[in-house]
Amino acid sequence: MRIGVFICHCGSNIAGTVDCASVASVASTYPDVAYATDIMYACAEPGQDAIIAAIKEHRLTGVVVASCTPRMHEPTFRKTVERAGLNRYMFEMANIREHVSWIGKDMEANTNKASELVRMAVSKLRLNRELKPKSFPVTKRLLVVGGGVAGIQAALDAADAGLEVLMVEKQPTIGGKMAKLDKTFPTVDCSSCILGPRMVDVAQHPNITLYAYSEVESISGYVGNFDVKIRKKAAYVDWSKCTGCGLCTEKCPSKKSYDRFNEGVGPTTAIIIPFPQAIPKKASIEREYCRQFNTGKCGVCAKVCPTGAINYEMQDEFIDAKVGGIVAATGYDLMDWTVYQEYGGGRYPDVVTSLQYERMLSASGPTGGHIKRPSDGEEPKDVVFIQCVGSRDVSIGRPYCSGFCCMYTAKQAILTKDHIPDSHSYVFYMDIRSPGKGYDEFTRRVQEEYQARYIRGRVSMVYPKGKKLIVRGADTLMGTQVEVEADLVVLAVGAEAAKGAPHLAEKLRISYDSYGFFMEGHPKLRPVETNTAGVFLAGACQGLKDIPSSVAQGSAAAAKALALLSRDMLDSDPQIAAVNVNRCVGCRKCIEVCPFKAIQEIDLRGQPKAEVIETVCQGCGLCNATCPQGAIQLSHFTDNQLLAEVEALCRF
Amino acid sequence: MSKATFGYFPGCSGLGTSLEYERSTRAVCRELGLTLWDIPDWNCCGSTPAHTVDPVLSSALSARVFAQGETAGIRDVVTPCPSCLSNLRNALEHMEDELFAARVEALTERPLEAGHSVKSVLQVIVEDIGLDKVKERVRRPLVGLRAVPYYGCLMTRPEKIMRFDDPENPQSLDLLLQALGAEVLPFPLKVDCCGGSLGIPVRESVPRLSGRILELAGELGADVIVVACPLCQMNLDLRQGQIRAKGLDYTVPVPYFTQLMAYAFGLGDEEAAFKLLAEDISPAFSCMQRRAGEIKAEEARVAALAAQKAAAKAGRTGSGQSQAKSAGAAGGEA
Amino acid sequence: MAIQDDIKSAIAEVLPGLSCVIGWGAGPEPLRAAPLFMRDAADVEKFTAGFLAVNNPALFLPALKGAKVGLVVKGCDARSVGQLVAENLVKREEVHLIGYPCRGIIDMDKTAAALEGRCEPGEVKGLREEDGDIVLDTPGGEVRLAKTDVAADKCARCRYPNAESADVFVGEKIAPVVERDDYADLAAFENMELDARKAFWEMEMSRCIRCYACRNSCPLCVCRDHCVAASREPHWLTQADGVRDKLFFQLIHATHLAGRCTGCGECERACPVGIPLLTLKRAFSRQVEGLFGYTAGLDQGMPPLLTFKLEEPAIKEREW
Amino acid sequence: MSVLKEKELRVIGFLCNWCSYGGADTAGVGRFAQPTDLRIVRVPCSGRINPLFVLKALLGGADGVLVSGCHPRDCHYAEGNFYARRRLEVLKGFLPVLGIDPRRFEYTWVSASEGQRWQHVVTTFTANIHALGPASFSPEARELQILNAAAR
Amino acid sequence: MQPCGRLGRNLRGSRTAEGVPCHRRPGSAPVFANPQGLSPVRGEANAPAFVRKCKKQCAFKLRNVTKRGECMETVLLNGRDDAFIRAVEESSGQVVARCYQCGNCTAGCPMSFAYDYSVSQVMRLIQAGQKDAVLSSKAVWLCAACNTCSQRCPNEINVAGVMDACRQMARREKKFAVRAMRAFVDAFLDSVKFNGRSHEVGIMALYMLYTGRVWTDVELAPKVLPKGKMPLLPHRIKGRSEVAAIIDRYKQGLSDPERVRARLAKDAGAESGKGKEAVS
Repeated sequence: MRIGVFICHCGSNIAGTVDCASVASVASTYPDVAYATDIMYACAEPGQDAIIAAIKEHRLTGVVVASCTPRMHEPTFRKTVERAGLNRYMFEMANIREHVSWIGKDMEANTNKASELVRMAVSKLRLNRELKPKSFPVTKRLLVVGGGVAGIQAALDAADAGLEVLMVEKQPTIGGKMAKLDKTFPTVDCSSCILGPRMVDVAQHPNITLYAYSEVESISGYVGNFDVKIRKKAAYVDWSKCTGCGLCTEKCPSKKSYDRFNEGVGPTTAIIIPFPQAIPKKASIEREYCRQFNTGKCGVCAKVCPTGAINYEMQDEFIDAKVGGIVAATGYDLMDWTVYQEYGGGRYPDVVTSLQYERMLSASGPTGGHIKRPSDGEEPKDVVFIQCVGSRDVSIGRPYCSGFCCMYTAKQAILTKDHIPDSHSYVFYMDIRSPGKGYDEFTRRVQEEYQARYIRGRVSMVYPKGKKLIVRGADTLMGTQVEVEADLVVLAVGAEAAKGAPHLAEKLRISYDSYGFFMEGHPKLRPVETNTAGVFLAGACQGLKDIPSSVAQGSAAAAKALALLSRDMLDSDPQIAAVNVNRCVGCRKCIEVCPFKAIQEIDLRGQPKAEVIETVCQGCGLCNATCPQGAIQLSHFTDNQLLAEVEALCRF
Repeated sequence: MSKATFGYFPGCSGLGTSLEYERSTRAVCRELGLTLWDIPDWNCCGSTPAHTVDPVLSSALSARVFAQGETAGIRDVVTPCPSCLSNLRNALEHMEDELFAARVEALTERPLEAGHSVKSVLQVIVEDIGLDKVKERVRRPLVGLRAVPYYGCLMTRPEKIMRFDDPENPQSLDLLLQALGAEVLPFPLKVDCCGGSLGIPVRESVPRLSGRILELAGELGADVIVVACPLCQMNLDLRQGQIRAKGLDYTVPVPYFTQLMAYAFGLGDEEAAFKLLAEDISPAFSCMQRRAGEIKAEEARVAALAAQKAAAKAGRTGSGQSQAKSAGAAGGEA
Repeated sequence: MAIQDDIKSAIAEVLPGLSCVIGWGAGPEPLRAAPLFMRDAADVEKFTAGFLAVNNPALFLPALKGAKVGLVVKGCDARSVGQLVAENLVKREEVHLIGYPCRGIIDMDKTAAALEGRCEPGEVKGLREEDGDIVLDTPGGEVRLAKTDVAADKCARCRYPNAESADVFVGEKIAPVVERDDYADLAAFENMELDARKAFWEMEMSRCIRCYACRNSCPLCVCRDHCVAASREPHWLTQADGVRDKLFFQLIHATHLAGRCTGCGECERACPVGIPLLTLKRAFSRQVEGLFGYTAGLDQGMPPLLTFKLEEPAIKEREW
Repeated sequence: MSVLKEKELRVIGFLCNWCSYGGADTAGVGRFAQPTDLRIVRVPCSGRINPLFVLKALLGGADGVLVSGCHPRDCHYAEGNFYARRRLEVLKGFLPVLGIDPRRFEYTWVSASEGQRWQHVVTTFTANIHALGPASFSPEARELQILNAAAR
Repeated sequence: MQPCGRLGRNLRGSRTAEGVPCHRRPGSAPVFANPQGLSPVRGEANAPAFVRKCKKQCAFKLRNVTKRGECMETVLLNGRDDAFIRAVEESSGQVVARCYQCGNCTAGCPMSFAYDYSVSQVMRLIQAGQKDAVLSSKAVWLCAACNTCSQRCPNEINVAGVMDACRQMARREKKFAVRAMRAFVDAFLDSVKFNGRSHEVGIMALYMLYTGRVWTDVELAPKVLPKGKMPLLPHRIKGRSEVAAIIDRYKQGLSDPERVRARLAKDAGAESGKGKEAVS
């Protein structure tokens, strides 16, 4: 075996604290090393060409590159090695940047450590074998989880490209949070006017199958061949018959049920159509408030329904589907702001969240577009907006900035002026974050043209006095405590991941952070991909962002999915387990532990043996660690290869 | 020390301006079966002045209180006054740090064993005794009394050290007053500061801070503001005249919660010591009686109406058997 | 022994339906019995049980897979069968267990020590069991030894003398010697300092002649024909005669048995140079019993290291 | 190839590729300084680590072995770290019987975003190993001593 | 802001591209510092030498514009007093850099109305190391220690603790911005020192003595005396000498951290020394 070792300088990132030349010279003394050198930038074009040239010149059969983390450039160098004619698995990397040069300044120690890591890589490479990927068919169908603006964009882009799309939305209608908005910043154009048509496109698009009021029950399989089980929740209304006429919603006697879509601003009936432009425009029954289910006696909606669509005995249905890729676009939810007892903790009716205020502003909302104080229904004159309620607050575990509250509060201040010309809006803020195109001009306009009074300081307390709400805040620019007698207080409540997002992440087998946001492949370079092949992210579920960014990510995720599913066959990862039938005694331990059920028992000439289903095996190596006689070995991470790395470090 | 006996630290104001709190606390504790062993030769905990000078000094004074308690075998101490509670509790918490304990010992020159604890009387009543026991002892329920609970700013804060109820929206006093039968009005400023010990040196602080509390209570139509802290009581009750001189147009008596408990338990005037209050409480009680009467009349009217309706329904069905039943029911109700 | 005859009749009764019944018979010398494969009535006559029945008949089950086999089992042997069944290495319906109340078995090292000077165990001509003692007929006259002095260690801490899972049980069940195994032997071993223990194992392992008798006598070592000890793929061990490799083989054996070893002690009994191998296995058993409350051989389902729970109450993770 | 005399001890780390190896990278990207003793072996999953690798390292002269995988429920392969948690906990309880100080082996869970936590884990673990000093398992030498002693 | 249409220079004098409005309003008066021409104040800032000797000696104050007659001297930031910052942080156990000036403490503070600097401004002054401004401010004396600021601080800073630390430092450096507050505290402690317990009448007497405010709360006397709620004679406790000793030892500085730390080290040294013989 003739091994080539290339020590990368990475500019000064590595060369700064590692003597690359001496590492190369030490490497040349290692067994089977035919050629060792150090190069300035291995991953750059000239670097790769130098490697290819060296392979040809010194007839190398294996390459070790000591540079940065394999998680970033292993694919790059594997392609390089392949271009030079070698099998891409006759290649190993030593991470001498993130694990050596960047974490210590001691030149001597770093150089010694780098040479030892190279020695480990060489000793592993000497046991590498050529691996050929097999290919398997791809299901050309995409699953989009979540029907918000990001999900809609992803679905439409993918469907327009000819891909078959399944969309699963938890609520009875798609549209997500954007559908609840009255206007959007910075252009203050009507939200349902720009979202409505896209929602209709989704409903009418031949390639898109929409499952509203449904959830993903379970996901199995692997990239290109996911088996998804979708639970269609019982809406107790047969949607094939329902025409969305809304007769039942008028006649329903239970008038006191919580209106989830309108954030509980006004009471509503048990059977509802969320909002006029809902897609699908079908009624659904909230079991919790429906008298038929609670007392067993009612049935008014069944009687009045012209098409007889009501069916109280409806059960959840399950639909199984095979899909090739999944886009998670589950969006966000407002955090539970009632932890702020000093703002009333939900006890004062006139302290509302920004979304509730948005529903009051909306013409299709419960108050028909008139801003009314929930306590007595009068029109408020002094409206106070409080920013950063549940954002940038370490004491309640929400240190991050939610990103879009400054902008929508400015918009709400403009709308308040439009709806109530003689009203005064006060905005308590810490810093105005308006980074987008035309954003800062928008926040300037609200202060200059619409006379919104911006006060730089947090609010310490809100308490009712008579009919008014006393807002006790501070103006740090003036350096004084300030008070405002307000009729209505709107809280710009911070956002967090949608409820149930961590649960979905476990089904998708992607990781998530402590706030429930999904973990992207790389924060800068792979924002819409995840570490699990075939699963993509779009919108606020990956990290809070406003509508333009969410739409952009929707398209990006669709593009990524199209790239994945454009090929008919996908190469399987050859780093999977393989059974040596001579050593296997059929003790079935590997079958017992395999998380993916990728090993089955076969009968070989009367002897029970284990066999790996290559397309299902993910290469975790659990079977390899469990098999007593080492009959099953994980290619590229066999026992011997790992043992070689350990032996390279042994002192005695 | 069994669970129902505690070491008792009355606090200096108990001898003077909050005599009524002291007397009613002892009476109520005796009534609830709580034996209080006075800490022998207890000294002042230094209150706010000491800990504004130096926490080590206030901890040293508090350490002597615990040391005196040790001589009488007292480990668990209870005190009515939140200011003393704050000093004593802070002393115990901070002395867990070795250097701080050494600095305290440099002043007291009396080493202190571990295992001490200190609670407020309100906390013991609500948490250890329990409200149902309080309800059992109520003979004269305060039905018709509109009370506003006022906790003050020391009893529940800082949250990590006091560890009692919710620092922003405490409920224990509210529940206690409801157990006594009173109608408790939600009071948003229940943890706002009354001015504390600034009454004397900073003359304009109390009229402004306590004024705001009295004004809101007055606006809500409260008969009484119920307090649990001598400092707050002095600022709200004793100085109410001064505040009225500055423009407050309400008069709200400010009894201690233990006084109301003594009254509700049917104890004598001596124990309730209402006459020691600066603002006379009798108008509040007359309001209470009047409103209680109204409530009773209202209940009677509703009951009569219900009985009428039941009788009418029974008449319509006409069957003998149900008549007897509904008649019996109606009889029971009337 | 009366019970011997009852067992013989039990064997004879079921023998026709089975391809063979495995028990114990006379061995190379009076003090050593040997496994006996009974296929017909004549063989049944040679059957002997009791104090000398040291071998674990479960050892032969995996090889006889497919045939219906009968076993005469002591309590510990039955647990070995139970574990083989739990890991479905053996089908329960292919095994017919005949149990009997076991009162302990002989430990040859202890007997040799007890006979110190008088004669070699090999020279003993005969043996009689008289309730608590055994009487040896030696060239120098009769020697009476208390059973408890010469019985195997495992019998002093025996919790399951009666083969609970036996199909047929001959005789009455007897009370277990102890209620709970408190691993006192391990505790005694752990009184030594860490370095002293290290030196102890170095000394013991330097005496190992690498004959693999321990592996070959272990009923759960079903893959003894493809053992990693002698393989280059994977290459855990070199064939060098160094202490490190010999100790590492014992660690391989112990880790393979973690959560599976029933403590039958065959490995220690079979070791020609008497290395206390059971200590390593019992260390793992204690750890597994403590963490997962799983005792091998009592068909409590899949061994703990082949499954998991989302929440592990017993495992206290280190806070950094 | 050996450790720097008096400066380093032999500390071997088995890191799962998806979480802990990523966490070590994040620590590197964050330039969080760490002692240089640790040498990292990358494995696909903490479930891939056979306890024998740890024993092989400890017997082969490692002064400390650190295994790190994904947090439970966060494993890329869903169940790998659950098995690892059981096996490594059983191993940790077994080491004292062999005469190896259990503090020489630790297993923990570090996710790809926890660079700071990884720095803390490595620094603390390496400091503990330096406190324990070099391991003394050199059976080859001991065995020769015994044979010589026996020969004399 | 209508562009003045002139192709020319913007405020900084660099040429402006076509169409970019240059912001100089034609004909506006040049803007100079210190428009009112008030007498500059003492401070380490870059004021000329003659200014520094100014007798008015009013310390630098980030003053409220609402208070007439004060002006703001430019603060020389590298004149920042790091020792002061470290002292406050060590005494209060807080990291002042965590404060991002949100103003929640100022908003919640009941005594804000009486302060010269709001609570968040005091925090800002500490961050900027302005020792004189902090220690001579009235705010640290008027704080009622009600903990509202610490309870509601989004960065979990114990602001009350920081105010305590500054007040203690001001007391040690004899800077009493609010004389009445100091007098009341001393009166209270003297009464405790004298009787072992605080005695209201005694405190009032001492307070009047120290401040000369003889009419303080006189109108309250008729409300309490007849009810026996204002005992004239103090309740002196047996252990009052011990309490007095505690207060005296404090005044002698026996509890200073450095002194106690040294004694602890010495004891530890002695112990280990003793301990070492025992072991070897």
